[in-house]
Amino acid sequence: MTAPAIELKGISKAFGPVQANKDISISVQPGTIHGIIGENGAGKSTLMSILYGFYKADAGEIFIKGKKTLIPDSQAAIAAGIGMVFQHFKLVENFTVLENIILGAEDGAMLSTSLSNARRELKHLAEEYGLNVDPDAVIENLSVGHQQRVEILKALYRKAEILILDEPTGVLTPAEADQLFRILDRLRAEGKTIILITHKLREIMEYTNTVSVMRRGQMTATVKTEETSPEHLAELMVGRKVLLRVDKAPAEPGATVLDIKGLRVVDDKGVERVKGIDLAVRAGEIVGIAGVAGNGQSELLEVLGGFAEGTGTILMNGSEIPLSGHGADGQTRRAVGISHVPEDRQREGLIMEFSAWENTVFGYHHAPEIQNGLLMDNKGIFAEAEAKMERFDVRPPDPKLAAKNFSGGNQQKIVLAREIERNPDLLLIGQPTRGVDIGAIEFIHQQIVNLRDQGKAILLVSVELDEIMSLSDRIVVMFDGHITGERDPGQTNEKELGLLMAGITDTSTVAGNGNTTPPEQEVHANG
Amino acid sequence: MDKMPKWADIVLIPLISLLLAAFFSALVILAIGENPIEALNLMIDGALMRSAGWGYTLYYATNFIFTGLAVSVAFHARLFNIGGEGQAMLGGLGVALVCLYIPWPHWSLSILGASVGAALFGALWALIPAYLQAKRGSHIVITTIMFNFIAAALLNYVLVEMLRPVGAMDPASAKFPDATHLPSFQDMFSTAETPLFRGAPANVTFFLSLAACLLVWVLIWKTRLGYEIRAFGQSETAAKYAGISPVRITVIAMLISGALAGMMSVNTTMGESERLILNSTEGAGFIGIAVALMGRNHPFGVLLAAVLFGFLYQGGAELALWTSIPRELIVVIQALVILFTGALDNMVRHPLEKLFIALRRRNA
Amino acid sequence: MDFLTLLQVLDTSVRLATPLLLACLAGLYSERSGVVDIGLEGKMLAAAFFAAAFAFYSGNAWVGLLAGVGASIVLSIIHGLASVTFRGNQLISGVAINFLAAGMTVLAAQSWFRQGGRTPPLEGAARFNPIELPFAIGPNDAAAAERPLSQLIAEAGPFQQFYSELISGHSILVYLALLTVPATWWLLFRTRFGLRLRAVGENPAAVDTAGISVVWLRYGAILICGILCGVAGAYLSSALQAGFVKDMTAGRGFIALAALIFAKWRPVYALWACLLFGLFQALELRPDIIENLTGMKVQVQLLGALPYILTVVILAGFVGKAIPPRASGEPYIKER
Amino acid sequence: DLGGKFDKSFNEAAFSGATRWSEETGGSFREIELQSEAQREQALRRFAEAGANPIVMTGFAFGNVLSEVAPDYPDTKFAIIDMVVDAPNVRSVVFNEHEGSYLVGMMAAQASKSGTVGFIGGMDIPLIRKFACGYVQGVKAVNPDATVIQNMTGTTPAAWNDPVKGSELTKAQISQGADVVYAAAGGTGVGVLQTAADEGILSVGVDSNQNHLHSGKVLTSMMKRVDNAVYEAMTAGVDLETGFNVMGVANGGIDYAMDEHNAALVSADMKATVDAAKDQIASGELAVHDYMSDNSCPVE
Ligand SMILES: Nc1ncnc2c1ncn2[C@@H]1O[C@H](COP(=O)(O)OP(=O)(O)OP(=O)(O)O)[C@@H](O)[C@H]1O
Ligand SMILES: Nc1ncnc2c1ncn2[C@@H]1O[C@H](COP(=O)(O)OP(=O)(O)OP(=O)(O)O)[C@@H](O)[C@H]1O
Ligand SMILES: [Mg+2]
Ligand SMILES: [Mg+2]
Repeated sequence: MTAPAIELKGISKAFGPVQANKDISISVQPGTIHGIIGENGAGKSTLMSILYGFYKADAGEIFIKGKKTLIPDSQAAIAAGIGMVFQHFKLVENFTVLENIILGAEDGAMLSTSLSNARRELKHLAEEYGLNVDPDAVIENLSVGHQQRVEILKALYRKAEILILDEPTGVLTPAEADQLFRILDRLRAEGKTIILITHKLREIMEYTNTVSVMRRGQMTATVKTEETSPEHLAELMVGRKVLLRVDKAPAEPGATVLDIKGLRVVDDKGVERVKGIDLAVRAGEIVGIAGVAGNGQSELLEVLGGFAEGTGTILMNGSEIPLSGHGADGQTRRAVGISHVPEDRQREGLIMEFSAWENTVFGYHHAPEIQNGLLMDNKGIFAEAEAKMERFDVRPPDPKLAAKNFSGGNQQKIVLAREIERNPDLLLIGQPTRGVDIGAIEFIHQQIVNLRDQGKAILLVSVELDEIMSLSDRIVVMFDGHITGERDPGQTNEKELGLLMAGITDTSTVAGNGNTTPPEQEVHANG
Repeated sequence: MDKMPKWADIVLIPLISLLLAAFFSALVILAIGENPIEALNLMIDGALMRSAGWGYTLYYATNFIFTGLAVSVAFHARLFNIGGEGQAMLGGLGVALVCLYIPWPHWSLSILGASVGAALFGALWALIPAYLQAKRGSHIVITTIMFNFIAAALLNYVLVEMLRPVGAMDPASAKFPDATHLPSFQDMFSTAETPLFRGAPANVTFFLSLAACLLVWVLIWKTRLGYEIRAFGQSETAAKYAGISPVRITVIAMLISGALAGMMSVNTTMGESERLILNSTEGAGFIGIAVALMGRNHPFGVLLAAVLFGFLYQGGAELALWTSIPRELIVVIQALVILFTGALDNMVRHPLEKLFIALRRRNA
Repeated sequence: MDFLTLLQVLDTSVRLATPLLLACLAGLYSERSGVVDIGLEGKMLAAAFFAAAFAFYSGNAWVGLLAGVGASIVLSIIHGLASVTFRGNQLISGVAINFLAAGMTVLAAQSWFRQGGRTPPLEGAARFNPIELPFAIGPNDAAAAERPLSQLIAEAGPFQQFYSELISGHSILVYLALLTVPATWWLLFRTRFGLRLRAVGENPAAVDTAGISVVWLRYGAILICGILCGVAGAYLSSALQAGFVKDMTAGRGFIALAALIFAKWRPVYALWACLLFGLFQALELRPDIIENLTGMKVQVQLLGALPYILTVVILAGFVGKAIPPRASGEPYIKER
Repeated sequence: DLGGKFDKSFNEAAFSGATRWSEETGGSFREIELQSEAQREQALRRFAEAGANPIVMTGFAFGNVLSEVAPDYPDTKFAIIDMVVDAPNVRSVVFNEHEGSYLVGMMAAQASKSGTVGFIGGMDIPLIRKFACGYVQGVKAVNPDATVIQNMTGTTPAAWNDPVKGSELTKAQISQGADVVYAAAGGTGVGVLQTAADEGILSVGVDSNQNHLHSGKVLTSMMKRVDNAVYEAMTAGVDLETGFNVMGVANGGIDYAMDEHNAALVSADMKATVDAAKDQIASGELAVHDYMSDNSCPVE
């Protein structure tokens, strides 16, 4: 065997009191894809950021191609042939693709030469790897998939031999993800080394050569992918057996709870994002909205949740709710029985600086039962928060801890606890498990199904087709602000949904064939 | 898990920062050829060792409590109100109108009326910047600064052209009627045998400011409005998700802030000068920023910091009185206090955090 | 209003716009790099004092300029320590710097000159005197003709009036400030340094992961900011005026910030914005013109408040939601 | 008063009076510049308690405070300048600035070639309007067709200390044709005189004799002998005569300045005309209107 492309020895890193990495050693063979999995907060991103020189390790050594290398900053990592695509892209949003690519890798003090050189090189790379992006496009106008390409191009432009990807598919559509992995395969074939962090065991099983498992800051195992199974990996990660499929009985839909007619939404920039949608959700069913991010699903949820304005008619339990102006806000929505788990828990769902107990009434702070005369009943809220956190298995179960100090999965549990325990008639839920580890996913999915079984209506938006397929009782696909189709999850497949998500409504060639459930539900789709 | 105990955060850090500020102040005093120890003695003697000194210290502190609270309420909504100065000026106008044009039977009623007038006018002056910030996105820091200048011009116009008694030289209003005279500490605590607070301007408004501390504490930490203000201050997007209207909170927080700043004028205009003069605010609006910072935006902290600044002011006056140290020394000391407690506090915090974490590791 | 009056007003505008422009560009560098600086006022003030003091001692305005720039840089470094190194609150640091400069200048002036916080008047080479461009009518011609300069200009043709009144007769620093505009544009949009500077103000993490030091870039910008503020201050005390008096910046740092917002953080717009604010200040000095234009007698108080009122009106009415560099005001915190 | 001790004008005059007294008699005095309004009272009390006698204060802003403090210290004598306070132990000194301004106005009108002269005030307060009104009357007395351009520097105390603005105002007045400007603006006047000298026109100083600031370029100065008032009060010491004291042209409290610095600028004719008016004022023949008497000025 040749010298490992990367060898980490005894890496430790503490953030204040948090020991993010504890004495970690790992070695990665050249020309392989090496997966890293682990719970939220296990320390995966930290470890990779150390390798990339973003953080400095407290202790430990790094060997690149067998040679001990000091990586005090990213400059050194780049020089050592390492490139990294962060989970949250590190792009300058109002710069062009080209400017982002040359940033820090300019040739000379004048921009013009750098830009023209880069343009040439970019064309070359695009042809070689099928990484097409318009060099003059401004980043903020690109889809996430294309932004990610820019990140990869950045690394390749810097001649990276080792490419680290931190949860690259979290925001991609299946088609985009497929394309990404084709590119990764190509890179591997050229002898480049790839490290892949992901929460999706399917990706690990399908694409990696080896996989390392992290838990609570430590490396618990490194195994050959072909010698393991998803169940085994899940157990290594969480420390117990995990149910990887959602266990749910067939739905028993009741009366229509939510009825949307002709909904249109125009965003701040004046772009029409939702272009006339009709959709109904009934009690006791989960309606999943599939679609590539940016096709209007988010805006749909925001209007329903009351923090964006729209036009059209929305009936909630038969009575109309205002879509703009007075009464079109989160408070009023909550008052009519709509709860909302927002897509971005950190920016929307929680006040990160507030303690957990204060967050458990966020949005419901006007509710009469938590008032004590003119003041808020803080004692009562605290006690209730303790109970909620226990029921939802939030770890650590300390209501005094600030929200920012919980891991992503546990933050999501706090939001869910708050929204579900209100016992709403309608639960809006966006990206419930984005970036959440499989242990928490299992729990979250179970809670959603339980709520449905209590006869509540649930509208689910997710870019994870797996999640949509396994949770929904009915799948609606959105493309470009329209609904392009509605399918029964038992009678469709990823291919068909993928076509609908791309706006192709003629799906006869790939239509699903599982026809166990009769098509009894009315069809609202009018793509 | 927090990095260090709470007491370290709220007591130890400000204390060390303050010592640093004091150290650099001493260097400055040395540099201008004076003796820092003597200066400190003089300050302490003049501000704290005599009841009249306390009377001045607390008089200034009253101003700073109001402006400090004003800044901190706005801060909780992440609004940086630099307009306390202008709001206090307008508050003074409110006080003057109430005192001059309403026949009050007794001071106890007039102080209520004057407070309402001050709060109303102060709030009004904060309303426009707040509205512009909320609706038009005009940066509140800039607009409130501009409104300070505009307030000065407006007050000048009103004093010179409208309120100034004919023949009077001063750009000042007429003296308020006697019924609006607020009991000073001297009136309240002096007896024939033991004269206390002789001639000092501290007056009942001090107790009003204490009440304001309490009310602000309840408002911020115990009420829905306070919850919304803090939530909005931490994350505007999350606030929108929760149905908290950014416009409403921006406006309300600024109104409260402006009202508090305006109330300062009850102390200066009604309690001390007993007429409206041009420059009664004297930078207290700006000191409020330092006070709020040092007090960590908590009413109790604001109270302590206000007393500290009151001491600085009074001690500084004594210095100017008995030495040739120019009055600007106090401005420099203020600057150093703001710098070390506000802007450079991480300089103290980071090593302390490391220390506490190391201690904890060793104990564990 | 006749042509000559217009020229005179514009001439005054240019003179008054110069410190605003320098300060505005100073703020531009700082904010483009992600560091908000409301301490422009204080830096200018400190520079004004040190420039005047050293110009007085040395009899040379350039020595004064250097000293002023030095003082301003010292304050810049304090701001850098607070906002970059120790990741403190940038607004607060700015407030502290303003106080510090306000107090220190008077303290130092009193302790050095014992003239109540002012410097002795500067004369001759200790000041930046107006430069007479070739072919312009200037004081020399007036002396030769033994007639007041204003009369000579009044009698000249319109082009000569334009040239002599508006273009010629400013101090070198005015021309320097005007040159700074294209220089800044070029630096920001045509060089590697500019690219990195703009990037660090938008997304410091992108710069960091590209292997560039966020800290040094920001210090670089802060340093340029200090230099420009220093020139602005020196201009105030040794070109526009002949000596330092306390608080002589009189809010110019804040107006410069407003101009920066109005200019949407772009150098060429900054020029226009500052000229506009300069024009407001010039009009304030000419109530006669305002009275002629409006046909009303204008209150002094209103006149005095005019630049501030117009600033608010412009911010509210014309700028709308100005989008600052995205990372400005926030310290770059990697680890907590 | 607020505006600083070394404004080269009002406050400096008071200080030099005190210094003169101390040099001549060897006595010592304490002085304080105030930073805040509340301190006025404090300073008075602290000085009184420390046994200072007499206590001299300059500036009308002390008026209110003094009327409250004076009765508490019956054994201490106070002197206040620019304000009337009615108390048995207070000497109030006020000046007829309008008379002096009238004289320098006459001077300016005679020196002006363009028939346009300027007035630049400090903070816009009645006192300064009083200066302006006297000045305009003097100008018109010589040349009824003359134009007087008037500007106030500002409306806040900062207006006493804004030479940049003073300078720009001067330039603006020059471009409107003014060739003599009178600065009644404290520290701001420094900028006015400087610019006038730079631009080659004449200026008129105020309060102290400012002729020497730009020798040969300052036409004259309106002198308000604050220094004398302070000096006298201090010389009198505890025996200070209390009551109301008007200083005007008649008793030498107000005058215009002639010295070697402006000798070349003032012709014998000019001086004769002004001196004639001075005598008339002194004798009461000529009454200059006082703006403060009715808050208005008969001439513009
Ligand atoms: N910049 C930081 N400052 C302080 N603590 C941090 C920082 N980044 C991470 N942590 C903490 O370090 C621990 C490890 O975090 P890390 O981001 O490496 O986890 P992860 O395995 O990538 O989790 P996820 O699956 O959620 O991405 C967590 O407890 C986290 O709270
Ligand atoms: N700068 C930081 N300071 C403190 N904690 C941090 C910091 N950055 C990240 N964390 C914490 O580290 C953990 C993991 O961070 P990461 O950035 O991977 O996000 P996450 O929680 O996994 O969310 P997601 O992956 O869904 O965006 C979280 O608990 C987060 O709060
Ligand atoms: Mg991670
Ligand atoms: Mg994550």
